[in-house]
Amino acid sequence: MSPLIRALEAALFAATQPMSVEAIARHLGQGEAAVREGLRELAAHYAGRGVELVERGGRWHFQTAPDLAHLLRPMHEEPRRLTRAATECLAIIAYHEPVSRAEIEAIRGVQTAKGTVDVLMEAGWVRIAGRREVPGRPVIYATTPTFLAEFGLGSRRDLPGIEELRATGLLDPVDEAYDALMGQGAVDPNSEEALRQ
Amino acid sequence: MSPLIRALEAALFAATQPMSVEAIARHLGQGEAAVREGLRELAAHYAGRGVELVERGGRWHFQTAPDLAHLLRPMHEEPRRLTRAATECLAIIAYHEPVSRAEIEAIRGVQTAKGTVDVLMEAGWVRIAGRREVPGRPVIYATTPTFLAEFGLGSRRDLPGIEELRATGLLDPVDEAYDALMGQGAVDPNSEEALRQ
Amino acid sequence: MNEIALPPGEGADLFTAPARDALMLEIEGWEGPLDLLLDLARRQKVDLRRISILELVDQYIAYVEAAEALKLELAADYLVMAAWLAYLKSALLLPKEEQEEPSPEELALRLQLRLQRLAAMREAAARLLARDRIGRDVFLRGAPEGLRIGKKAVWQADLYDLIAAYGQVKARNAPVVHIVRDRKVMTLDSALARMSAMLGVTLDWVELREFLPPATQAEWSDERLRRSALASSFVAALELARQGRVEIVQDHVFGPLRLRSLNA
Repeated sequence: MSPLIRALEAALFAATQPMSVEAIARHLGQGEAAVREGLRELAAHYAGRGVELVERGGRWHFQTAPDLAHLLRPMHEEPRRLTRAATECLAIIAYHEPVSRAEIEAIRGVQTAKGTVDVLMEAGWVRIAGRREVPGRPVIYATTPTFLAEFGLGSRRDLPGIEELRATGLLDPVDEAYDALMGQGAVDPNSEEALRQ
Repeated sequence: MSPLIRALEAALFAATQPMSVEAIARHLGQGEAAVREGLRELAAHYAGRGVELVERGGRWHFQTAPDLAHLLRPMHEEPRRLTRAATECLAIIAYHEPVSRAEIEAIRGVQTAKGTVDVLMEAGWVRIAGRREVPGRPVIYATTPTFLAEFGLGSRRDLPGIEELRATGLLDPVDEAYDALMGQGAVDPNSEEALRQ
Repeated sequence: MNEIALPPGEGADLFTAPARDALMLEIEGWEGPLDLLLDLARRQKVDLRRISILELVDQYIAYVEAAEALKLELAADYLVMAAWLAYLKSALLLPKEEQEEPSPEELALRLQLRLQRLAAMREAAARLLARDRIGRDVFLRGAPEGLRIGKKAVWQADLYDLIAAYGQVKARNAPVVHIVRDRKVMTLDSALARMSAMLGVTLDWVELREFLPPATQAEWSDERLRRSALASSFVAALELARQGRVEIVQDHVFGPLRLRSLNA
């Protein structure tokens, strides 16, 4: 492989923009005819490979082979349901933002894995909104405009208030955690009847 | 040219960062063994050309051949020069990692400005690698794959002279080195004489 | 250990007057006393394991004294090091039996080990910088097309999930049932009725408290109920005044409120 071809290959690889024959010749201190000849040779070498050397409007550049374009695009998107922990976390951030992880845990009443908030950030719904100026300077989280858009909210004020949640029955104790808290002994006999129906 | 080689070539040309075998395999939907084999073949093809395929810290990327630096430098902005303090810090972290700030200072004999390690972290060469489980739990620092890539090191074993430094105990703390010397029981009475010259 | 010393004489002429001047010019160049010591040690032009510590101490102290003679301001740590080295030198010269722990030989050896380590790292740094660096010696693709790597998880949740989750959190952790203890109160209506009835039978000024049911009655003995009655009676008095049926006077702040019927 000739020194000129090597130099051409390196220069075009490292160039941030397509280069004209004149510019290449000037940079490499070579005659334009030699550069033109070298470019043809280099283009022939790359023909059919994964990368091609092409001329567009008098300027040369490397590009990946057009038939491999699908390799450069994102693979496949994998829809996944948000876990319950993550959903609760998101809800708490939305209702209480800006809020630290410790505060989220205090509201959830359970430890919250770091990964849970990471998932929300990965989804683009939650961002770091700075640090709380208290000892330890914990990171505080808030929601993003993407969150509002994807959840169909004009603003955070559109989130239903506590009273509205109560009215829709969403504050009714429905889960096991509540039963556990209340203790099985405290179950109203009527409700057991109801449950057995 | 096999489809896998073409795909590898295109993907690595297009990638904005060095890629691990796992990442390439995942991206191309290929087995890691096949990818590894393909990388070897591709690297062999590029050997001696103006562009080379290299492995740095387990990640692969294309770069221009080092001997062409003089041709390409004029076309590129020179990276920011490191201060002596930053360079020494970087070397100490690289050769001793993971290492705490106090350990860096013990070697350099001067306090290290907070900004010095920050500059190295900002450059992406140094990361926080946890805390040393000693009183005070100091943060410890280590280098990154980016550091290896940028300094042309396949792995930390390629750090210049590291084997020799290790063998001669020059990477051991002074206390250990002293104890090792004393432990040999080879205290030559002449040496004490010599010191008093 | 027997490598520490230098054959007598060698290196002794390295610290001559011109060298000292040159040294002074570099005053800003050193990063602390250890750095200066290393530089001085190197001027002995021998393997660092063979330097003469006594020689080094003399050179360092000479440097510090010269700096003082030139009225150069030295940082405190240089002077601390000078004092320590002077101590080390005198200890090294003392007869062995008068020495304390740690021995001066140990201190000298430790200093030498430190210098070796600093020198090793300085050389390593230089070799590191001499490597082919990306952006300086080798270059990456200037305009990569970019690659979106790996699977992209598209997280799904909707507003219902969100508010339902919040509801559950609230239901789980907020006090679920508010039990307000059944507490007796005097309602405003009953206070109004009672006050109206009492005002109908007198034209005199009557203090507000006199409208309250007497505490001697068992059912009104509860202090909290009496406070409720007082509050309701006060509001009832204001209401009657608004209607123009009573007038209210208060002689001083926090003084007793007195009422008198207007439409007798």
